[in-house]
Amino acid sequence: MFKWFGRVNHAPHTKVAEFAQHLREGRLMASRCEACGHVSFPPRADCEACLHGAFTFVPVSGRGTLHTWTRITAAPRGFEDVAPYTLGLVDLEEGGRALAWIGASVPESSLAIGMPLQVTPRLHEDVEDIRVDYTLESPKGATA
Amino acid sequence: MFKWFGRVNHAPHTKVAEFAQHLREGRLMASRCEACGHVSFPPRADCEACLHGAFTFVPVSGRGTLHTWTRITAAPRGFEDVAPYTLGLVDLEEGGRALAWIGASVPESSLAIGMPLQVTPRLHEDVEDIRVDYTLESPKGATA
Amino acid sequence: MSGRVGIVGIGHTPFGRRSDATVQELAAEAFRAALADSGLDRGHMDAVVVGSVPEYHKQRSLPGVVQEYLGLTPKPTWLTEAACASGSAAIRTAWMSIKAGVHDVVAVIGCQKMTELETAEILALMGRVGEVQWESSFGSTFPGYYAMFARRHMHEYGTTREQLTAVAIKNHFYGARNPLAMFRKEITAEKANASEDVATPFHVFDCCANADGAACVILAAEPRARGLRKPPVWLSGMGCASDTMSVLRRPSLTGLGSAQAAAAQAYAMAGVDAKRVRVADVHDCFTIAEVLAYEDLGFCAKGEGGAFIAENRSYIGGSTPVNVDGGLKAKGHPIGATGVSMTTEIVKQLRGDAGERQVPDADVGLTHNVGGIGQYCFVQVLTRDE
Amino acid sequence: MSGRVGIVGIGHTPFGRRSDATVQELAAEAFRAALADSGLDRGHMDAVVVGSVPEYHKQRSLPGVVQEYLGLTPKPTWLTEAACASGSAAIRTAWMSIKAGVHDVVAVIGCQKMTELETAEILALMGRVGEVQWESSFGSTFPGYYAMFARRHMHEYGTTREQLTAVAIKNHFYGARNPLAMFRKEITAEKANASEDVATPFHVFDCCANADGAACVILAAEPRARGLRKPPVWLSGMGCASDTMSVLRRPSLTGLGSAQAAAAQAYAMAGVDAKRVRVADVHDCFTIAEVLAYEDLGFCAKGEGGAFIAENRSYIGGSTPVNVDGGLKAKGHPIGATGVSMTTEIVKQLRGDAGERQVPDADVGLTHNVGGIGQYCFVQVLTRDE
Ligand SMILES: [Zn+2]
Ligand SMILES: [Zn+2]
Repeated sequence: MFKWFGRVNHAPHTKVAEFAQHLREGRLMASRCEACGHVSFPPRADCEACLHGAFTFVPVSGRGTLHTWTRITAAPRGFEDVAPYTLGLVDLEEGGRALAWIGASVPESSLAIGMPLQVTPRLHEDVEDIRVDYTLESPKGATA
Repeated sequence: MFKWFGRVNHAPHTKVAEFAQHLREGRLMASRCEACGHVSFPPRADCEACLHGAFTFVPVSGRGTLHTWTRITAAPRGFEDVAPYTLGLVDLEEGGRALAWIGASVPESSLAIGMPLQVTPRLHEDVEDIRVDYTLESPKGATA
Repeated sequence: MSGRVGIVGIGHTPFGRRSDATVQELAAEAFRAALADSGLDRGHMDAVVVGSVPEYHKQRSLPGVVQEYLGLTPKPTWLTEAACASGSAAIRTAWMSIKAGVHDVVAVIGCQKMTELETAEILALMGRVGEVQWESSFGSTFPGYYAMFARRHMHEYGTTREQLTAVAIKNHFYGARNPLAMFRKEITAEKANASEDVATPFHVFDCCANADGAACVILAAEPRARGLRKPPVWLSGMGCASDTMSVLRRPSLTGLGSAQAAAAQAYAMAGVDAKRVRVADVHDCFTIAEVLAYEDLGFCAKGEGGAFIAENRSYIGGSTPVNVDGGLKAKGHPIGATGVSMTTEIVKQLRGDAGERQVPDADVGLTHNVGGIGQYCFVQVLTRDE
Repeated sequence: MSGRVGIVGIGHTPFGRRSDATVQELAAEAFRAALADSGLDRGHMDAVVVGSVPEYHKQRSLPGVVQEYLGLTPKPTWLTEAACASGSAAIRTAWMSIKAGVHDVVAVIGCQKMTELETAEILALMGRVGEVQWESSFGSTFPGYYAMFARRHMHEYGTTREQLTAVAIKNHFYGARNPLAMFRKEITAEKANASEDVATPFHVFDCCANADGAACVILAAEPRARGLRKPPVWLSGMGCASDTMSVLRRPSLTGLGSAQAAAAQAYAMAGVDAKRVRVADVHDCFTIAEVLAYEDLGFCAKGEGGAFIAENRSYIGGSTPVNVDGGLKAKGHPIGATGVSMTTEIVKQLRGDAGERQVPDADVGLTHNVGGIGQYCFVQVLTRDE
């Protein structure tokens, strides 16, 4: 089911495929190592701390702050007709980062490194196949 | 103009591009090193004998004998709808080899290693773009 | 450095269709197993060399992804490619880095995920397997090249269709006994000969299959290699050579010049000859390729490869057991992983850990990993301490 | 072997759009020039290591094609890939093979033909330049990553848009003086700033261009390296390190951990520090990348890279002249050729053969070749005999 993830998906086969199912149901999940308890976002099947190979999914808040960003004009295949779009990289409160589009609740003129943002699951129903991803939204508008 | 060469062409840019123009005009050409006189077929811009980088085209007879062959059933992209086809590899009288389709003048049942074959330039006019290549024909039918 | 280089850990995923994992997840399976086998931990790795063929992955520049996933940054890493011999090229590179005194302990990871590509992409790649300027334009294919080798070998030496089939039967016989193999069923001559034509004289059962998988070996300099969990297996003879890309310039189509030259180097370095080899893993991408290997490696005389298999001489109990892990034919051929997989099998044999596939008295082993249609060949002679 | 490894021959094609040649024809131009430069002939080559990124070529498994075309079969050959640092990975591999005593003389050929691909193919490749599982799915691009680095650097250190432009102006200034460069015209700040947006804050003139080209260096073991046509330039310090593939796991975005670690290794091995470097070729794939390089290599303190270019300190006459061949920015960036090209430039400088671009008293030089967005970095310190 990981082929659901992203506008263009190049990695349909993964041990963390269930992440996409959770996202579809509105949950943002990290992986938690069954051996040492280390939590990773994005999730990993194999622990980054101890390389153990068993994990469970655990929910994360998605709260973070903007680390850096860029507005992409020269877009790759699959993104030509949606450019320009703005990518933000956020540092997450519970560790790890997320790279995603800045969402509609955040005017480009308001972007500032350090500003709080909310990683927000998205189910795109405007397409024939199931497609899920997440956007970076203003915390107050995250549930809108 | 080397993009004319072959049913599918993956190497449009080459210093021996003029080979395709000669082929179009019915001439099968080898390269001749301007330094040492070594003749190569297929042509090379840089001499295989001395690595000198200047050459001229010289005609070759295209007479040869069958070294080995195979009938391809599982075809790659661009050849799906013309399979099966039979590839022959011939040792040329003047040195070098040619790999090409066995032509219509040679019944598959007659194929035998060592049999004489004639490398025969072909201009394909059944397509919109110019396309040239060569086939391996029975010597007596080569000019038919 | 004048000391030897030993293999101190091996790991190997199941080969086959792995629709459950990314390529880095496969790499982690093999690496974790090799670490456990060696008793070393991640921090001991001085570098990682990745053997893989980039065209098959959507993920570009694999070493970076693997290195991050295994948690090995900022240690050096890079990829080696030599077509189907990329795994052995990686081992050779790691071996040189240790011989040079640059590194002490190096992990080599061969990995490939081939089944993610769509049919159209595979057909496009297949169409560019040969020399693209003068050959691919006529629709040459990978099986087609080896089929032309086979027909010429049949012509010159009287090799038969039945002898080719016997190679497939043997390798599936052993594949059925290898829990890591993709195909684990024995086959009959009837089944093989009834399979679809690919490129005459080849049927489907003359050809190995695309697969996903990873294999890992950990190499260490001699002093470091001792006192670990298992006794080291030594890389005692290392050969590497090339032959032409195209069949248009290839001196002979009934043997691989690269394999003959690489074998001569490896035997000379190890101080052994072909008769001393007790077990070998050779590159049977097509049935004829194993026949050529018997001859190129000197297991039999030139032209006698067909008789060699017909007389069961490459079975356990024969003069030189070959591909008793199933070979590429039954194990599957995840390109970059294949060479590393060969080495893990010979290490198992030399350790006496090969179970029902164990070759008795296997103290000298050999791997023969061919790139493309013989453009590259890497030969390793492996030995153990008495 | 404890002796040094020297560069005894260099060759370099013009970089740019080479619609007249196949990739092996480009390789032959560079190899022939390097042979002539060294006075050696083909028969002296013990092996060839090819540095290239396979995805850009229709021809698969380049070493086989190059080896045949150069007439070097059956000598060993294979390819190394480390994204944009593939050329330096090849040099490092060749250096190790000589240090190991495996080979005496090795040719390294960096080559890439990028302009044969159609726009659709380039867009598809561009879309997979990052980590594909978590990043490419959002439309990340190569300029986009470095643009994010730039914005963060501006935020933390006050680096300015004008300072980035100053890097481009310098490199085009020198490119105009390099007959092998793709772009041979000086540019103004007005022209650079008026160029199209790519990924804010980058315009087109912040980015290097795809190109075709090849470069070759011939390496030899110390005794062999002496007495040839030119005095050898020594590979005195060799560093190699990695950083994470993804920006999601990257500790810092205002410097490349791989470059810092590789530089430390190279300086330590050569026994020099950053101040001793008289001339450097660094990996300016984007303007910010050169600023990061100043800092990562220790040419200036952390955060002072912007001032370093603003004060002209990387021009000839400044404290450390950088990319006086035009850099990737003006020379063009035929990926696999780039690292090898850097080494040829530093060899020219240390020989005193750089013409109007000659840095006075250039006796210690450095190359800094980055793969991808810092996944790999290879640093070489080169020296000459007094
Ligand atoms: Zn853990
Ligand atoms: Zn000549």
